[in-house]
Amino acid sequence: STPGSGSAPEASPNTLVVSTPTEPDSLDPTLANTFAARLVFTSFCEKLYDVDSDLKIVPQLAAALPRVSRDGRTMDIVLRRGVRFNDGTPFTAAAVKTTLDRDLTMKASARAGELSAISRVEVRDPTTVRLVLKHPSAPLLAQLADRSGLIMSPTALKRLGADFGTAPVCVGPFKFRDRVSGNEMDFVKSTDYYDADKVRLNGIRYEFITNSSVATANLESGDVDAAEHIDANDAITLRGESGTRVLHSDTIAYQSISINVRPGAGTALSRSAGLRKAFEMSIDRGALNTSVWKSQNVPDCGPLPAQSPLRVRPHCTPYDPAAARALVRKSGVRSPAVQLMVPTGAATQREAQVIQSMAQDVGFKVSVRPIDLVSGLDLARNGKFDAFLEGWSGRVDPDGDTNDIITTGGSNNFSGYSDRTVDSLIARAAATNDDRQRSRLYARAVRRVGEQRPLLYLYHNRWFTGTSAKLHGVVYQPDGIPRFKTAHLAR
Amino acid sequence: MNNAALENGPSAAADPGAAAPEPVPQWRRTLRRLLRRRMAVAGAVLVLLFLLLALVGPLVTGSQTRLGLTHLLAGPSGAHPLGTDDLGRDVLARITGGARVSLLAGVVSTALALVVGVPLGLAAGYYRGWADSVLMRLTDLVLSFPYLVFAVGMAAILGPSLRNVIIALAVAEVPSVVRIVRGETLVLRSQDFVEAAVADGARDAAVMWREILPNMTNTLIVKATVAIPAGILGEAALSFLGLGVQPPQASWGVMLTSAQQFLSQDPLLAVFPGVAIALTTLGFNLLGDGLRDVLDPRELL
Amino acid sequence: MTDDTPVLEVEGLVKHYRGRAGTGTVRAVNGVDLSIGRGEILGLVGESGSGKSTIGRCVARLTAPTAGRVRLLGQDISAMSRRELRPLRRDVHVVFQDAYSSLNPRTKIGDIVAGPLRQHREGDVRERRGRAAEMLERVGLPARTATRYPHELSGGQRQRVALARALVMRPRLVVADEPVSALDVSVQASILNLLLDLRSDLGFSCLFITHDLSVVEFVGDRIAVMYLGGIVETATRQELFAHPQHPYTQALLSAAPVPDPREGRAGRRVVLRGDLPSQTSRVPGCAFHTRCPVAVDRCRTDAPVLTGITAPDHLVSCHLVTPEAGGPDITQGGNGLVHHTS
Amino acid sequence: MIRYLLRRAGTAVVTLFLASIAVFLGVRALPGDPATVLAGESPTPEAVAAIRQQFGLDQPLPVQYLHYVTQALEGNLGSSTQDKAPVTHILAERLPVTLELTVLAMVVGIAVGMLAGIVAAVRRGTALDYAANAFGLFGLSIPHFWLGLLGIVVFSVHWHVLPASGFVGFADDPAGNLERMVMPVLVLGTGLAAVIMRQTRSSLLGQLSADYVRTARSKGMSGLGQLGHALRNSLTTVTTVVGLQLAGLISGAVITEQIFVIPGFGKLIVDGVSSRNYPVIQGAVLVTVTGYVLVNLLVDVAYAYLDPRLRTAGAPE
Amino acid sequence: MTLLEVSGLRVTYRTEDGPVLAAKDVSFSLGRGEILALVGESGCGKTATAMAIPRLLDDTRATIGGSVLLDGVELTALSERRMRDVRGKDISVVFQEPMTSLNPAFTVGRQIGEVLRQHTGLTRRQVRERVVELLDLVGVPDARRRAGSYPHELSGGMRQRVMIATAVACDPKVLIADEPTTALDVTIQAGVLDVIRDLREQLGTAVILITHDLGVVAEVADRVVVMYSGRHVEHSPTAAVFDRPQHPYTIGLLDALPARAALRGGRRRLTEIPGLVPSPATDPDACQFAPRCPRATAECTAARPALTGADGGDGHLVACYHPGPRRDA
Ligand SMILES: Nc1ncnc2c1ncn2[C@@H]1O[C@H](COP(=O)(O)OP(=O)(O)OP(=O)(O)O)[C@@H](O)[C@H]1O
Ligand SMILES: Nc1ncnc2c1ncn2[C@@H]1O[C@H](COP(=O)(O)OP(=O)(O)OP(=O)(O)O)[C@@H](O)[C@H]1O
Ligand SMILES: [Mg+2]
Ligand SMILES: [Mg+2]
Repeated sequence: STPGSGSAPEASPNTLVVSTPTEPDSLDPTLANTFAARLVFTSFCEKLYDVDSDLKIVPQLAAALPRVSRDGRTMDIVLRRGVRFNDGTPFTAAAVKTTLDRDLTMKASARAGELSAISRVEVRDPTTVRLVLKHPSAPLLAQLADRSGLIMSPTALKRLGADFGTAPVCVGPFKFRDRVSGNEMDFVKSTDYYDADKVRLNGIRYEFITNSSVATANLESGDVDAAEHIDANDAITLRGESGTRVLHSDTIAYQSISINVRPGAGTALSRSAGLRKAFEMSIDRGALNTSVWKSQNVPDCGPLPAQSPLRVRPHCTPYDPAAARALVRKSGVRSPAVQLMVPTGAATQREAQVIQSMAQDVGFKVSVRPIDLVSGLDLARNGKFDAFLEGWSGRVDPDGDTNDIITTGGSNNFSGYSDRTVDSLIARAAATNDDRQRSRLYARAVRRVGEQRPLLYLYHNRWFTGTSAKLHGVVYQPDGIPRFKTAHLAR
Repeated sequence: MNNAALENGPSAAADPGAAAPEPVPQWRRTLRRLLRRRMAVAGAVLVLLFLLLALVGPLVTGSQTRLGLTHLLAGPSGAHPLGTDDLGRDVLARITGGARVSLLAGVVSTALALVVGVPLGLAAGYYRGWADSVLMRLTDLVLSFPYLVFAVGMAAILGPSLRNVIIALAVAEVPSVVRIVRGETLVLRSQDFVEAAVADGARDAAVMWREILPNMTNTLIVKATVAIPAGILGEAALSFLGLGVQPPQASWGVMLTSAQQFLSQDPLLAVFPGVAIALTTLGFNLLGDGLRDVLDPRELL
Repeated sequence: MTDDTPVLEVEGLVKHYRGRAGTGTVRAVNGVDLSIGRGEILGLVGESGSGKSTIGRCVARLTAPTAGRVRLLGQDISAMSRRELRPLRRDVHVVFQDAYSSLNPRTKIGDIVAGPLRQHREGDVRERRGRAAEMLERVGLPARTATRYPHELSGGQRQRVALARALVMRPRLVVADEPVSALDVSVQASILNLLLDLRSDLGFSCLFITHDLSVVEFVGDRIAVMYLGGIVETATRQELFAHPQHPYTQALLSAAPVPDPREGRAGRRVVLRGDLPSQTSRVPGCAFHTRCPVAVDRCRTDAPVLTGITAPDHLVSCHLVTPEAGGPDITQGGNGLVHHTS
Repeated sequence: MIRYLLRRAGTAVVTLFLASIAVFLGVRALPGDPATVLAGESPTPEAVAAIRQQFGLDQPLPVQYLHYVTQALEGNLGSSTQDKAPVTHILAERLPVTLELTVLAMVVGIAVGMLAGIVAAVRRGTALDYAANAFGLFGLSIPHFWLGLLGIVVFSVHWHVLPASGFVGFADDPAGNLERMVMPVLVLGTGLAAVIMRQTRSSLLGQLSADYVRTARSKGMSGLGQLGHALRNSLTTVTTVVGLQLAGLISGAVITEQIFVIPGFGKLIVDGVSSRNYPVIQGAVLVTVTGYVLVNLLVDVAYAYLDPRLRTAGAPE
Repeated sequence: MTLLEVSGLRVTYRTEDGPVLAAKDVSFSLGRGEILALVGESGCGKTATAMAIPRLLDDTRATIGGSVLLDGVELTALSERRMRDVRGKDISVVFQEPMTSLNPAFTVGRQIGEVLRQHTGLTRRQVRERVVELLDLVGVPDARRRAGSYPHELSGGMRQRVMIATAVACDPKVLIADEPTTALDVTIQAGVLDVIRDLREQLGTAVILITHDLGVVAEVADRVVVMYSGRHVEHSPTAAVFDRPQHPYTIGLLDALPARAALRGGRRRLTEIPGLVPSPATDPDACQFAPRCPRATAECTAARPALTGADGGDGHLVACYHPGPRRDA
């Protein structure tokens, strides 16, 4: 078939067309890794739990929040009744066990790490699953509200095995129909869905349009109904137009600069905490936000999102060019060089140029090195960089925003930062379910990172989804993912 | 020119040894004929204008990287004759800076391609044989890769930068240089004066360097006037795709990329760099057309 | 080397060109013998494509012969490498037909003439310049010509430059490939005069290639007639023009227009049918039999050899030549003959 | 002539073989690999190793290449690392798009270019000639991606007469497909038309001053008759140029597809590079190169047809 | 009974380096069935003169002056459309280069047929038959098959015969042959010259034969026009030019011939004409040959000599103040 086949606009008038900037990888919940995949899962694959607009975890396929034993070693999850997968298979405790076991054991599973606290999964009765844990784990519930909570149809799993991702079947408002590599994905309304009365669309199609302004133009011309994750500039343009609206979400995603602090890095910033401080002081987060992001982001100095109940307001290093200049002078290094690596992309490059200009004002010599994201990640993980401006999509539980990023040897610890104290603070926070204690522990870890500066947090992102004025009922959560379950197009 | 030169040559009647009283050097004649072509002169003026812009412009227009976060996307004004861009930088200064990048990319990539391609083409055409066959297959190979695909790959491998763009453009240009030089060499090689040099006992290198090469300077000049604008367009295209020069340095392609984001807010931002590219390449093309008419109409591509 | 060693001896020279895809091998020269004595001018005539230039190129070793021997001053050069040849290049030089294309348009006349001296590392720059200027004057060009470029000279002047360049090393042999064919008669006259003058002054030998019978009659001491890659007849000038024996030689002589109305109209002309046959296929028997007006059966099967039949220095390769009668009378032939007595 | 074509086919095969090696090594020279992409935001070494093994990336390069080539000869180009779809399938989906774009652009380019070139040559020195020349220079000097941007500004943003981007299959919605193709095709066709116009003009001018045209004139033939003679001989050079321009056209398509978001080969390759989708890049580039080589083979056939000297004799070099 | 009357013909080429006067005041006439030779050295304006007659010069680059009367019709005044009917029908041309003068892309039969289709109402089939006849007439063997050949499949001599067949296809009154045999070998040349002579005999065609080969002139021409630097310096019946050349240039030309040298007793010395041909751009009011002329006097450089009758009558004209036969002979 040619791209776009079967999706002729007039064929099913009530199909929603959404543009999204990146293409998902595999649609197999066990293997999926990208943010883009999380985005489309919401349309066809529900999880045991979900988050609400306050980042509170709420049941989705589960009937209620889990019952956790006193010692925190078992977790009983009661499931919603009368639910069926999109292929008609009944949704049962056995099905949940099949999925979780697959997540835990499958080679190349991307979930195994997230679920590592689980020692085994037991079926108590057809609607109750028990997770037996190796140790108490606070972040586990949040994982079940994320990709690890996606449940797959056992029938489809049996049929497709490792190729489940080519024709995935879950519980969801829409079911998978077709995918045109690099171009689009098609979903149609599911008749098996338990909440089907709320679904008013006949189907939904995701088109991949990398360039934000192109996506915006498509929205304006009516070729798409919603343009997900467009740039602030485009959002502002759209706001002025009559036929369109802009939804936004203050997300849990954040933007930061990782600084290579490996002992052997040999860069000016790696050698001197003072220079790192000067670098941070040179950055006017407010002005940066204004010029690049049209003041749409929320300047911040820590990883935990504003909505998180565990958040303690971090202490921010203020913008102080004079002090920064003094620090640079004191360091004894004449115009210390900084190479700022940024992933290619219009907005990030503009951001990098503003940072460059600001740091240059206090005496740094900044060069910007744009690089494609894959190469950038490769270099960052191998410690072959100086400073790396990039973003993190954010997690509901603070553990997902800290562990693995600022802990020793973490796969996203680009800085090469290694601090016993921080490591232990974060481990302790994960091992308790006491929110007040966790909050305190994270605050201490964030403060310590703030002082040593392997990572400079800049702000939490506000994301925008442009929609046609006819589109209603979209729910845009702080995880940055618009939900189209209840969306409808007004005539 | 063979016959014309022969017939228009000496006119004074004298002994058989007498040459024309005051022969005009060939380059002067060529220049004079070139200057008679209005379009070629217009092209030369454009080229010189942008050359001047690239050389002394930045001294006059001020910094192309200074941000002006208080006046983003401002329209043309006294302070900023062409307005400012999305980061409040002076567009005129950036156009000027871009001229440097563009001309550098066009000229250096062409020069590199010539430096590499000419000896290869000479050797291939002069010696023929298996080395020639191998070389021809390799040029086939490079020619059959769309150069942008090729450059996208190169830039991804080497990382985006002006240097790497120039390398990519040069590599993409080498095959056509090799082919042209080889073709010319094949023709010249069978010319009697080359045979005569061989008969005199000249070494191969001397034959190629002294006899063959000087006779294709016209072709190479014309080739350069075609390759330079192609290089400028190539740099712009690669920069437009984000594979070119690094910010905050300006290049016309980079400017167009960022302008693309503000098409509806500030279309002028997309107009200036585009016009600059078009005028520069137009200049070279006009000049090239003129030179081709004057020097030798053989090569056309 | 004794005084009577020929300057050039060619034995059984064969040159085949490998054709391009789709065409066969071109048998340009098929076993040619010839020799040139000291100070002698051998005129080589024949139709276009008969292989005259190819012989010249093999003699000057601009190309390697396929088979056979070329001896220059007694030394076999037919299989020498380019490096071994280099010293011998002093002794043989070439003058081409098209004086324009035989002079590098980008080089000044002085440098062109001094070129061979430079290749052979003779003297320093000044000395070379001096010898070049001397040579230029010798061919009748003022010394200031040295600073000119070829396109600033007339055709005749260019051919003088080509001669100067060929002679500046004082070679023993000059291969002149149609040196006057591109020139107007008045200019041609001066070049031919010059060549003869220089030969008596400098004493070189010359292989003079041409298709123009009147030129070769004027300039050649001995004449070799070529047809289709082979020599069909060799004799001294007087002998050849007085008693042409080979039917082809006779036809050639009769076809050449004579610039005298009475003479021309009175003579009997023989017009050969057809063109030179293809050189890609081997013709059995005598190469000329396809156009020969007097060919007999034997000519179609047996290839004649070049031998002296009437006299030891008048060689001819024809079955019909007899010691008594000499060559056959082609105007009497029956087949393929167009006869004109207008 | 058969031999000539066979030889051309032989060199084409060599070119393809070299291209397969070049692209195979090229993708592997890219920093990172599919595993870096697929392992996602929080890669574990085990996951990375597993992905590598899954795509055979843990094997030595020669083994990988051999495997790739043997499979490719059986018509299997592997499967996309991104979504496991067979590459042949992906290519089959994209090919019609790029073909439509390039073929339409070529048709426009050839039609406009040749017509303008003929008119310019025949009416040499007149206003028509100047206009055609101006068009030629314009097409040659203007970056076509800029033309695309301007087109979007003018026709989509300002006047709303043409869609900015997007693609609809021709089979699904012929009108919508053509409507969306107008701008990309024009943008892509302009440059080609310019080159062809210039080539046609100059080669026709060359032929018009050839001796045989003078012969035709001496027979009392009209201007049109003389043009017929000259045109036939110009076609050979124009044909060659068209073949050579194809690679340039595909380059242009890369950018054009990027600007107008057309899901063709250009976009496929660029996306493939950024996601390190080895099999897809390899497949797409090889198909592109094959297309180029095939077209040029066709050009050679056309050449032999147009130039009777080739039909009976050897090849031009 | 003059067929063609050329008088005061001037051809000027516009070049980047100024005008080139290729032919200056050339006049001659041609009778039915007559062969007139135009001779002279390279660049003296033979081609320019001949091509001006059927107006085949590129009119964007060359201007023609003077008068050309064909059967009393002034050709220089005809419209291009009317002129097209003259070309190929009344006046036809054979060019020097038989290779490039034929279109490589079409069969020779088609190219001969074109002229028939242009000027006669013959049907396709008749045209085809006539083409074969014509090829036969000019001595192309196996004419029927050869009509389907492409030019590159024919030898030089055959191509030139094809050109001649094209030229005589419509029984022209005047055939202009511009160096028709220069590119050919003597044995081939002899055949082609025979064809031209035969055609004159059979069809009564008048021929203007351009050549620089005096041997060819001697063999076929009835009358000769000798040109020097765009000007017509001597004009006479063929025999007279060779026996009693009057102009010093003609004499020099004849004496420079190696063949004549041999005839004159084989002295190993040829007569040279010193100096160079003047640039065609200049047109001084003087004898252009004077600087090279052994007989030149002050008179020669003061004014241009007119073409006048020489002694001996019989239409022998010469443009010289000191005409007369060779003095040293
Ligand atoms: N380099 C070559 N490759 C292939 N064939 C060649 C080559 N050079 C010459 N020939 C062929 O060899 C034959 C003899 O050529 P050669 O040039 O020796 O003839 P020639 O007698 O000098 O002719 P002309 O009078 O035309 O110069 C011709 O058929 C020619 O086509
Ligand atoms: N197209 C042209 N443009 C300018 N000058 C020309 C052109 N054609 C010929 N000439 C000049 O006109 C003069 C006469 O040329 P023409 O061709 O008539 O000479 P020709 O006698 O036919 O010589 P040849 O024997 O070389 O054919 C020459 O000086 C020549 O340089
Ligand atoms: Mg020769
Ligand atoms: Mg002429």
